[in-house]
Amino acid sequence: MTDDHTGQSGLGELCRRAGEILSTAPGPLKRVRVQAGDMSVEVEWPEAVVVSAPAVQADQAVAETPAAVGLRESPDVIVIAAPLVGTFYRAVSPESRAFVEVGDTVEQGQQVAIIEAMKLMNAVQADRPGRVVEVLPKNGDPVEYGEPLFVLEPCGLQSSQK
Amino acid sequence: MTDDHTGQSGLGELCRRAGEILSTAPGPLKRVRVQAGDMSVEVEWPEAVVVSAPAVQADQAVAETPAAVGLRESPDVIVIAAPLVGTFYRAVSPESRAFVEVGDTVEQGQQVAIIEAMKLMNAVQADRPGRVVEVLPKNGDPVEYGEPLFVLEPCGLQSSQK
Amino acid sequence: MFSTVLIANRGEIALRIARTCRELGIRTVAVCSDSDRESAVARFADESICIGPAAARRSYLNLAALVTAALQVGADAVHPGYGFSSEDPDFAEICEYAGLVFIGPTASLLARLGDKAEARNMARAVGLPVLPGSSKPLATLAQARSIAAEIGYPVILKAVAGGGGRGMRVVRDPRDLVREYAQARAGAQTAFGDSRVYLEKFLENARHIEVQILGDGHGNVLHLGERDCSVQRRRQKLLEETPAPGLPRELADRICAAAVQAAQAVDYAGAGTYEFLVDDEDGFHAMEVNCRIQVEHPVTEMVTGIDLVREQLHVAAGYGLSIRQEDVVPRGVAIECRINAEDPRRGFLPTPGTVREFAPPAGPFVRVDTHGEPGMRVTPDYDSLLAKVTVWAPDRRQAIARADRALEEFRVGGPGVCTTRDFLREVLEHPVYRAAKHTTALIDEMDMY
Amino acid sequence: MFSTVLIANRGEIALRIARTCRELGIRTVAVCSDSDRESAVARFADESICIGPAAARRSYLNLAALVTAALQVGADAVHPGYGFSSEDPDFAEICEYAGLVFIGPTASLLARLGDKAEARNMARAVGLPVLPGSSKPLATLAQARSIAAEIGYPVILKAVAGGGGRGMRVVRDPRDLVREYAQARAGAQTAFGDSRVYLEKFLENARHIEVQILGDGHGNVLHLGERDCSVQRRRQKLLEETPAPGLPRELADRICAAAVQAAQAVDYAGAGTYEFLVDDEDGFHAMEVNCRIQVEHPVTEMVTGIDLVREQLHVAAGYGLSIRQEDVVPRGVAIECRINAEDPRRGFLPTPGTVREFAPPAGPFVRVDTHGEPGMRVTPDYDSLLAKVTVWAPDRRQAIARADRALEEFRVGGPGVCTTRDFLREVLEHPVYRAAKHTTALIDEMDMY
Repeated sequence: MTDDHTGQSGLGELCRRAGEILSTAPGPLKRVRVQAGDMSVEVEWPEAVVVSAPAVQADQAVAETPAAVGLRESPDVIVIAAPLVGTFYRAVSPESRAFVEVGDTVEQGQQVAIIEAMKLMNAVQADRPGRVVEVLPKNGDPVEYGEPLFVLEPCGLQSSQK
Repeated sequence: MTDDHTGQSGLGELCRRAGEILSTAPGPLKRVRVQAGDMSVEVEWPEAVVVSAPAVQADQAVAETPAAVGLRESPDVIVIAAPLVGTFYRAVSPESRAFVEVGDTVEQGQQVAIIEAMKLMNAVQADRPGRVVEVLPKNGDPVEYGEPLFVLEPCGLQSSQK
Repeated sequence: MFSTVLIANRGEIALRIARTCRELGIRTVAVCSDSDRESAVARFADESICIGPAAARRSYLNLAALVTAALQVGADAVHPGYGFSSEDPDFAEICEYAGLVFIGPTASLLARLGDKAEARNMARAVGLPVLPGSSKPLATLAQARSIAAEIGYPVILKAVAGGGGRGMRVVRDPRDLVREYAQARAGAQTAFGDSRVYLEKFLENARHIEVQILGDGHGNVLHLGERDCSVQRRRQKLLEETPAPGLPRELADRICAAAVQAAQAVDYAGAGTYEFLVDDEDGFHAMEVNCRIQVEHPVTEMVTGIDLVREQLHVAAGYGLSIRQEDVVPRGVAIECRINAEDPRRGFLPTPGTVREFAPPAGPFVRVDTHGEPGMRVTPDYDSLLAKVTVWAPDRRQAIARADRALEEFRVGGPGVCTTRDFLREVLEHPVYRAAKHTTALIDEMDMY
Repeated sequence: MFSTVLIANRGEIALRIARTCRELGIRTVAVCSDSDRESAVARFADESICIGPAAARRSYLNLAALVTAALQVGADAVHPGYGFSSEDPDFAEICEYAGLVFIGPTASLLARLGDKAEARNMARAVGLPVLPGSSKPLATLAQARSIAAEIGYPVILKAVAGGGGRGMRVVRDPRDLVREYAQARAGAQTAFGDSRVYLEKFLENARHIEVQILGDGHGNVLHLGERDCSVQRRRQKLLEETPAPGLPRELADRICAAAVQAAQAVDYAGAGTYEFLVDDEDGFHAMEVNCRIQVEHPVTEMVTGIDLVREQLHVAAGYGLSIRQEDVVPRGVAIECRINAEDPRRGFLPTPGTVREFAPPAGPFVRVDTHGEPGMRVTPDYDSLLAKVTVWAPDRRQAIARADRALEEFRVGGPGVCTTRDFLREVLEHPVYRAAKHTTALIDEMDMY
């Protein structure tokens, strides 16, 4: 456990350093690699930047789930993004308990927050099950469409740890 | 802990060095790699499209040989290009013999043509020896600066063929 | 003046509005759909907020999202641009309800002028000539048949809720009326959520002349001259110019005066356009009113030197107009060419794709309004306008030569992307256009050979 | 009109000339050096011909190559643009000898007005006020010393063959005269191949006012108003505007009339600029004449609507001017900002490099003249001008706001490349500039804090 922790923080250091390079380096990069001892971080960009013509998007289902912006999903990370622009609330009312807290496990379809727009309360639901790792906006924060709200880790990962 | 600390600050040093290089190096870079012991930082750019700033060209020798345009030189191919804009002549006068014909071997410095501009006759010379393979413009054709006039093959090749 | 304006639109007009706001020291907030996050206006504006997915219905047409965004960023006014919800009375009303200034006419005026049958009646009430037709939405097919018989074929069926040239059907033969009436109603329902249609006499060879007006909402209305928008395909404008060429000045002045009279009668506030059809025999006929900034407003700006968006902001902020009628002194000729991602050879079908090369023209007396840049994607989500190239010159002959030069200079294209550039150069070359004898039938006639 | 014009220049002015030629139906041939083969004008022109290596001396300044190229492509006229050989009497003469029309004044007039000491005398001869100074090139140091003592320090030493602000040295203290005189002669020899210098009184706080004139070569001369070019660094213009702000209209009119009078006296043909210094105490003083199109001509074009290159072509082709003085009706205010690849923090040192990002502004009342594009290389071979951003507005306050908006919008830069963009925004913000109280000392004073 201690070893593991140390390893993580060493890796965090590597990532932070790599991040520093990314944010200061001029122009588009191809690859960044940071190594320390047996640890290394390497970031590489795809060859082609140009994206091909899009599929017709004119009439998607209303329940379409927005892609989160600025946070990448991965096998280990589920992101719940804002399905509309509005004010983010974690509970039904100031006195109520939050729908979810960090550490909670949520089911698919379970309500995790409210976004209020034009006095209308819109439920935000989890579209996949998972364990809540982080809640990004604060209660009452304005959020825009696609803004990441919750970071979850898949239930599979969690149960394997148990 | 001490090891770990040393490692981290050594890494910080590495990254700082890399950052310094990034921010001070002139022109676009292809790759930066900083290594210390078992640690290294490496940053690489895609195959650069952008060319670095040119050397000052303001005052080159008047006898500068222009690069031929649209025809690549190679180990097997020598190109003599027009050193100025004007009219291309293969001989001193319509009655005279051409300076060179296909198949002739020319010495370095040997006159191969005339370019007339504003009634002035300018000699075109071979800047390297070779055997004439092709004469590109016709006698009396207008030529622009850098236009390929003669294709030669190096003498070495020719002698090896003998 | 306003401190923050939310621009409830996208594309070139959003950028154009943001530019004037910046010049007036107003903070600008752009809205964007998920697919427009990297757009020119999102980069230009002081702030940008994503209001929904690519589909316009869920972003740029989503009134709740627009107003929520405006409140969230602390805007005190909303500029709706053109198209989308710019003439939607509900939008104006919701803004007012939320304490936001809607930069345009009031909700009630939008409602009245947005009903095209009602607008006809309003025009007639102030003495403007209108084409013979139904004075109310058609109740039955029998009524349509009887009115059409009375005024004589050809007739044109129009959606009451339509506008901007959309939702119209010409009927030349009485036997086609049943079919066209049914299709017009169905089309109107699909396009505008309102199946009501009306009909009027159709003019085969008319010119589309419109008048730019500005009103302060207190009875003061002035006009900025007329525009000829007769070069149309499928009743959509493609090239516009001012002053209207080949139109007797006396007739043009009467049309301008008529527009001012009609706008005064409704205490018009802001920028608006009164559209007319002009035919040689019967003079001019009022058609409809566009209660917003118009796509083709740059031609008027170039000959008058007046920034129309600036006047819109002045009026909406309660400052009144910054100019009087005598300050409007048109000079020279301006022509606007719309570069759309469309294929003229396939009935002007939009051609989505990636615009790999995008180098608009520049230089003397050329203005380009565009949100385009190399690598931009043209998606079927939005309209196909890539750029407006507007030129000015002292006279029409020079303006045509300049427009042609500018279009030739415009390098634009990419895999799958066709544009109207070359077709517009054919229009500029066309002897009927050059002689200023063209009507709204010009492009159909060009298609024929 | 000419059938083919060879444009004996490069950069934005070559493109600008080609645009007007195209609009007039004239075939254009661009010349290029080896390093300019892919330039904007080479792509725009109907034909392009390479005349030499990158070094200007062997390409754009190579008269034999230019004339040979013109003959080779069948040109009937040569437009010299500005800079390079545009005012070289030899160029005009060789063109004439070769049967080519040189678009500019005659060789003999270029020779007379190009000699700055002689030009002073000509101005004085027609009654124009000139600053006290030497009436001939200085023969000896003793003569310089005696004239300087007579007119009083500070004085300015100028190269007889100079112009455009180059080759000048201010002497404030008599003890510096020896050194400055020697350096001025040496500098003039290096820069212009002519070591002769003259001197005149130096005004510390003067405004640089110039008058755009057009002459038909038959005694008809008209003016297109004045320009204020006082915003200068190292006597090189950086920002120009028209009309001159804060200058009494009566004084401006007198200066314009003086320029017309002087140009009439020499039967001026084509476009020219008479430069003056204006100081509060002594009124105005004639300085020099630029016998060519000027970098800052767009401001005049934007307020008058007159295409100056078109008039140059008309006059050179023997058609006379297409306008009369009463057709020149200036409207509003225009400001030009020069975006140079220079570092204002290092004395405006040129910064060669690659311009990776290049997205010029656009929209209402903004004109951009540029040959720039992303990836363009700025080399030490040529001048550092990347783009001219010219804006128009009904009044000066709006013009300043618009210029600032346009500059802010201009995305330009790349590794190693600095530009004057941000510095120009500081000028536009500067209270002295805003109050129109600035003189040619403005930038030096800005540098001080």
